[in-house]
Amino acid sequence: MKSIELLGKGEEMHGRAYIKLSADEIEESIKKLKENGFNHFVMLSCVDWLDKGKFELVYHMWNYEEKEHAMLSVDIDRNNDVMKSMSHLFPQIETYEREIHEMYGIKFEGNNRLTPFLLENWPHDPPMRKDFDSKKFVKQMYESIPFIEGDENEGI
Amino acid sequence: MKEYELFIGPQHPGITGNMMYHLWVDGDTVTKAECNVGYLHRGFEKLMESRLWMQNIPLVCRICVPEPDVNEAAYSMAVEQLMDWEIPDRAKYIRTIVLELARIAAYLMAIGSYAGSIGIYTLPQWSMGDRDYILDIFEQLTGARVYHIYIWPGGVRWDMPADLPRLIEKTLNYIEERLKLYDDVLFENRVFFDRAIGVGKIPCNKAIEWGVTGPNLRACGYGYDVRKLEPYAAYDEIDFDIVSYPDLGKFDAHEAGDVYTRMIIRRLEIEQSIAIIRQALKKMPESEHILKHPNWLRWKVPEGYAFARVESSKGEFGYFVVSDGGLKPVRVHVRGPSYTHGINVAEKLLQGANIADVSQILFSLDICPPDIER
Amino acid sequence: MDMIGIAIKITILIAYAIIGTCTGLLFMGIGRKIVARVHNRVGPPFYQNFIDVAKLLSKKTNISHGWIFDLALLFSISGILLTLLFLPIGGVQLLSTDGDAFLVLYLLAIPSLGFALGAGASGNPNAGVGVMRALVMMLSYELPFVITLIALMIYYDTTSLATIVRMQSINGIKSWAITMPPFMIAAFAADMALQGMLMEQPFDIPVAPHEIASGPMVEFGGKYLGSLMLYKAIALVAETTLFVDLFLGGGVVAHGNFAFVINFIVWLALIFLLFALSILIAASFPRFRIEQAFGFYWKYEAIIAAISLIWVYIMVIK
Amino acid sequence: MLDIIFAELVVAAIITFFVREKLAAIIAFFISLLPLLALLDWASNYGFAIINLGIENHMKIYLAGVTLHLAITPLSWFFALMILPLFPVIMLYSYSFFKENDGFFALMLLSLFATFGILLSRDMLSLFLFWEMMSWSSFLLVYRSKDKNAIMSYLIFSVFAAFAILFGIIILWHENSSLLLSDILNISGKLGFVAIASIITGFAVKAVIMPLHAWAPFVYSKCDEPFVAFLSGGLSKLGYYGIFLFLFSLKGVDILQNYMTNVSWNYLLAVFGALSAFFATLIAILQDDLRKLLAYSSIGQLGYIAIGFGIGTPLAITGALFQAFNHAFFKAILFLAAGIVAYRTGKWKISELGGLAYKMPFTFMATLFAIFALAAIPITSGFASKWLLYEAAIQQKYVFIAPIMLIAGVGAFLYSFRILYGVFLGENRHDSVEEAPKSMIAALFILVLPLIIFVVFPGYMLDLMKPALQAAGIESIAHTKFAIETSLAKYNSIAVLITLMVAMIPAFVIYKARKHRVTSFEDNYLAGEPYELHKPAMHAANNYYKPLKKVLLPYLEPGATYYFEKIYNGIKCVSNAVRRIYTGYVQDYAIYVVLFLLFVMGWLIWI
Amino acid sequence: MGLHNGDKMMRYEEWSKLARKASKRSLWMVHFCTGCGAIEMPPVMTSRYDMERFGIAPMATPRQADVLLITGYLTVKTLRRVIQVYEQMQSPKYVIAFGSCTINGGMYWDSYNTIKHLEKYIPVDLYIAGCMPRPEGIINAFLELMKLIDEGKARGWERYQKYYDKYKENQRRVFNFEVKEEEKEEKEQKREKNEEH
Repeated sequence: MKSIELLGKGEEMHGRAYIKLSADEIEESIKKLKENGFNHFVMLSCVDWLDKGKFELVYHMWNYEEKEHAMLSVDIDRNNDVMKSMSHLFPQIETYEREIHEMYGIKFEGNNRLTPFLLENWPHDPPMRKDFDSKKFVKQMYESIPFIEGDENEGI
Repeated sequence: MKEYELFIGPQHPGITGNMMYHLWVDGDTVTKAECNVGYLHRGFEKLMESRLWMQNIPLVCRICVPEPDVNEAAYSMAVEQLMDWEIPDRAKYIRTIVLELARIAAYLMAIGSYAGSIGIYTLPQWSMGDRDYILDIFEQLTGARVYHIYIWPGGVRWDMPADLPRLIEKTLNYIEERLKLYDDVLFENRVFFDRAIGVGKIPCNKAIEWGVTGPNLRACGYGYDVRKLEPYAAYDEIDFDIVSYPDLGKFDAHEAGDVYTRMIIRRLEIEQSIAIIRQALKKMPESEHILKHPNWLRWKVPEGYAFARVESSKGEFGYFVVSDGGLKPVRVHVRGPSYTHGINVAEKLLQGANIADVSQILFSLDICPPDIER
Repeated sequence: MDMIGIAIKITILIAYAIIGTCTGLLFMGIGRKIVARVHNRVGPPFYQNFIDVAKLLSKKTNISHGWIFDLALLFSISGILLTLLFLPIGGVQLLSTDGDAFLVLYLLAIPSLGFALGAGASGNPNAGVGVMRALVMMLSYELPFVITLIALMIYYDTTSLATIVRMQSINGIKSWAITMPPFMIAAFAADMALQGMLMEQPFDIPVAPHEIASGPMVEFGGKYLGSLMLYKAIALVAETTLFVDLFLGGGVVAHGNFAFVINFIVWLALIFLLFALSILIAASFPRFRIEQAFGFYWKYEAIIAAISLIWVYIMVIK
Repeated sequence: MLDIIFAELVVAAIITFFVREKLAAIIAFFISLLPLLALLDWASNYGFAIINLGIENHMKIYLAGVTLHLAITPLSWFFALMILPLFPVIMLYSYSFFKENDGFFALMLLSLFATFGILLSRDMLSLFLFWEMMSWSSFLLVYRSKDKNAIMSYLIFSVFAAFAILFGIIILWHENSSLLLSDILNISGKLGFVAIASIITGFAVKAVIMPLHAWAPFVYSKCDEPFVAFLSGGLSKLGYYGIFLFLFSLKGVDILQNYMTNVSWNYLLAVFGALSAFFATLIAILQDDLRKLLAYSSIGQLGYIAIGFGIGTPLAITGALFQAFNHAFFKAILFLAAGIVAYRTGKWKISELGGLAYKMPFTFMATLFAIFALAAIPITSGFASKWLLYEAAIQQKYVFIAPIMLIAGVGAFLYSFRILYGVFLGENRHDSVEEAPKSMIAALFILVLPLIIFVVFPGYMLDLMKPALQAAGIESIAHTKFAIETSLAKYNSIAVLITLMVAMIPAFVIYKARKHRVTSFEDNYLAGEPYELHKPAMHAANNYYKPLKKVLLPYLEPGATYYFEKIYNGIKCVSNAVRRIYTGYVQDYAIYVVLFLLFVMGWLIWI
Repeated sequence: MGLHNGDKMMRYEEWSKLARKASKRSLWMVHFCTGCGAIEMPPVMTSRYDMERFGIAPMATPRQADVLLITGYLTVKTLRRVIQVYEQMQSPKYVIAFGSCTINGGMYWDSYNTIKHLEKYIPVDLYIAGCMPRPEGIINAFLELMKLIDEGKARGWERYQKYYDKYKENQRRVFNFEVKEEEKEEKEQKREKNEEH
């Protein structure tokens, strides 16, 4: 596959190129792919591998001419969750980084729009982390609020 | 302070659902626009991580409300990739028909709400009513109007009833007739030309870099369509041409990437979808409709990364599914087309737009907030 | 005038005010029904607008933004009633002999100005923009309208609406202004202006819900919105009546003792036709942007009106 | 008696120069009441019906060998009634407006002196002398603004006007060898035409008719508001006084018409007036500076008077005089209210103001009323005057001017709402602002009175101007106390007002039937967003008429910029030259005037 | 009913029956798509089901409207806007809640961002069951609401006034911010003003 040839590593997975990169290589690689026809940035995903103690960032890129999909994967340490921002390469990366910052707490250096995105007034842990227990949170947060008990004749 | 601030949404007639654009306006020109989403954030991705592979099917369809079937299809395809399944031919054709019907329904809705945004309330009334006949088909096929939960990993939930093709044919003929009326009211209306031509132009050389997909990209002159690029379902066996900018059939081509072209592309793709459905009905083979499933409760999907994409009425819908070989997915990440259209593209298009055009630009981009925030 | 005469006159005035209001509300209801039929649906009952107004006026909470906001309510209803009473209705001269077309034009501005004040007092930017659009619309449609008005005035050599109606009713339908070629053109321009006055598509720009969330009425609710609906109902009657008075002889077809009954029915039919025409146009057009509407009126409509004016001028000079 | 008043005015002017500002204001206020008292005295002694004063009634002042003839005529009586009440009101207003006495009151009293003189003068020399005194005292008032453009443009246009008038006067004197106004009737032919045209042009500068308006936006927007109120309300009327005097009272229109029979000079004036009304209105709509907006609005409204004079029928002239009267009052209110706004907030830009109505309710009410008058809403006397003018245009079948007038009238709605919304309504941005001092409010409401009186009794206004019209041989139009009747239609003010009151009843019933709750500004529709989350700016006043601007500017701009560029360049060139010529020594000016006189004499002898 | 509730109830009884009849036949709803149930609103409003038959019409702003439709699950962020909209509406005002998510959270029972029981935060006059409710169900709900209004039973807005403190407290808890004492007092005063009218 072209992307594997270009970057010199990676494997094919279900018809798509899966390329494992280190954090320093990622900017150069995206630039290289972008110059070589991978001009559609599909999305930036984040996977939380709790047991391995790392976050995996997956940059999906698509080449319209070669009809090829490349997934560039980067591991970052779960305890030192800082990553360089790629938002200067594609404008929509900014939004993905905002979301990942909010949902996983990963800080992106160089992205200055890491404002609240989907959540408002969220003082708790980033919710998409595997160690955030949604069910427990629901119980604490929503189920503890009492019903309004009033005269049944009023309302309803 | 020169500018005043306007909020388009969440409670506003001119917004495409529950989201908000925060506009800074000088006189009647928007100088800065900021998209504010999250009003519909239900944490689907988190929910899916705590549900079984099969349990996620009812969840995913809630991600894009006007056209839920693409989610089911994309999720199923991603799971099928992981499982290395090849689905039966009949299921492929049924999926094609269902997806195209959903596309027509979504386009009718998009055209109707766009027409509402420029003030012609006759067309939404007609197109929403006509869309209901497609929902009737769905009701007969799947038992539900909106959330069908019909496309499953491995095929479709049950076979198409024998008399349904006749009903589909009848409905398609009806909609074809109605399209002529739509042309009279909107697409050949002089005031529509005045309003839409040259407004909200996506710069064509930037379109791909900005992540524009689907009809919006085709309006910029790039004939890219996932149905052709990565044919799924039965699209590789069906003969159809992609509608893209300069070649707009009976409509005049004006400027690439503006509101007018985007809406005309949508209008033409309804006809295209009708043709596809007719072909699919004709070619549909007889076979099983679904593969044999393992026990859902103990269904483990092999480890790996899979990405499936489908062409929805709004653009490219992608599902990134990661499995560690367990009962539940490790991660399901949804790439909604509105993610780029609604935030980066819309913010850039709205800058410098007239406040009278804000709503029509948003509706012509066909932004659907639930697939931004999930 | 003796006391009895005054009393009779006041009774008639009150009767006409009530008739005007009811006609307006009824027409709005029938209009909704007609539009619904265009939309392929049943539509609300024809008396729906009466219910709506009753509901709005009986709301328990009414939110105001201060005394300037209240001026909207006071000015709108009083101003539009005033305008209505200064128009010849079905050939009946109420107060129209005490004023003329210019007075009517300026009286029509009172309720608009009142609403503009109320909308501005709410401080909502949507309302501010809406009023701006309404005023620009006014500047736009008034140009063709005043040109046609002046054409009529110099042809009949009067500015009084009462006289214009009287002179058009001498020979019944044959002497209506619209039967003359220059005034056919003028009537077309004036009808387009009427479309703007009634704020129907393509000129419903000031209240565009998708753009500015219904513009000036953003903060109006309860009795304020109710008064706005009443205003709209009466304004509909007043504005179409103005057109009928100018071009269709005020609906006067008969003379004699009980002719006013026939005339009244003809007038009612004529204003209904005008209103129906306007809502049918509205149902089949999107709305313009404000600058496009301005261009439409000041370029095309004004030229059409000017042609009729020049034509009339040449006729009169000869 | 008149000489006593003159003397007192001068003395007071000198005194007020030296005392503290409050005292100066009080002195000025009482002194400025004197001319009004004199007028009342005159009215009670002689009545209004004096048609033409014989020379024996003149008060003669012998000054350095020439005789100045002064007398009150019906025309000057009417104009005095229009202009002189502004002075005490302005003094009252200025009582708290000025922080220190830097000569404003003295100069205003001098202006009053000159105004009184202009209105009274019955010969051309005194007219010119007082006119120049007016120009110079007002120039010194303009000079206080320290704005170079304003000063230079006012100076240049004033000097131009002065020379134009002087030129005409010299020709008349040369031909008639009499300076008495009543002798002008004897002149005819080419010289008469040149003289009258040149005098009219001179007055037209002060009357800000469109091509000669270029000074007004600068001056109106830079000077002290009380003075501008006089400038727009009073001084411009003096220009129209001059035009009326020479055109109608002295039958200048016949002189013009007899010389060139194929051109309708009337129509020309009306066209100029219509153009000022139309273009100034459109330009005013697009202004952001409150004072500039009012300046262009003044030009537009004054254009109506020119139209009236231009049409020249009794109906039109009545309308024009009525309009002049209304304009004096409502424009003074507007400028004074603008002054109050600036006095309290220190801001002139409409886009920076907002929401003052609840803070300054009385100022707002007065402004609202003035705006009703300006927009000719039929609950103020502003309507009657416009109505008369429209009637006159239709009566004469002026198919070009009538639509322009009407559409300019609609345009007035646009800019007046700009003032209302931008300054008084909308988001309040000035929490600490208080209502204006009482004296200022009082000044505003005094000016509102005539607007109310003459809407109820428009007939009284026609009665007031009747002697002036009769003196000019113009017949008065048919009217009663409440109603005015023309050949075309009838306007009955009392019918309108009573019906409005009756129609208010249902409105009031609806208003009172249900209680309402006044909510705060923060509780506003923001598409569902809570206010405290965003604290948005919500005042849409900047670039308010932007759509209109986009459409109109391509058409307005070339003409306007071309014209103004010429004017600017002209001002620059001339101001350099002027600085060399106007050295500041009185002797030099005397030499210039003598040189000019010699030049004109030479020219006259040569032809 | 409700004599012991004092003045307000009495006044409510005095309310003319005509006013109730009028307000039942002219229900104007706020144009607010809070959740996925909004997808069934266009069909209900348009030619197939034609809601306007019953005098129901969409309105642009809360000031003009009588009915607030909660079309499905509410996230905390939307709840805040819903409350803003609800408080801006003019009473009598009614709330119809769509779908199972408003009753008990529905399929989002374990989602960290959606509130589970709507009636803890604002009073609900009528629930429509289902995910999502069919157009017929929605129309039926409106007819039911009309019946309730006619019988004088749709009085959620009075409930909101009466238990304002409790509702506010619940809302505050879900919005995650502490209200300072002064602000509390301020709100108290505001509420009293609210009740005066």
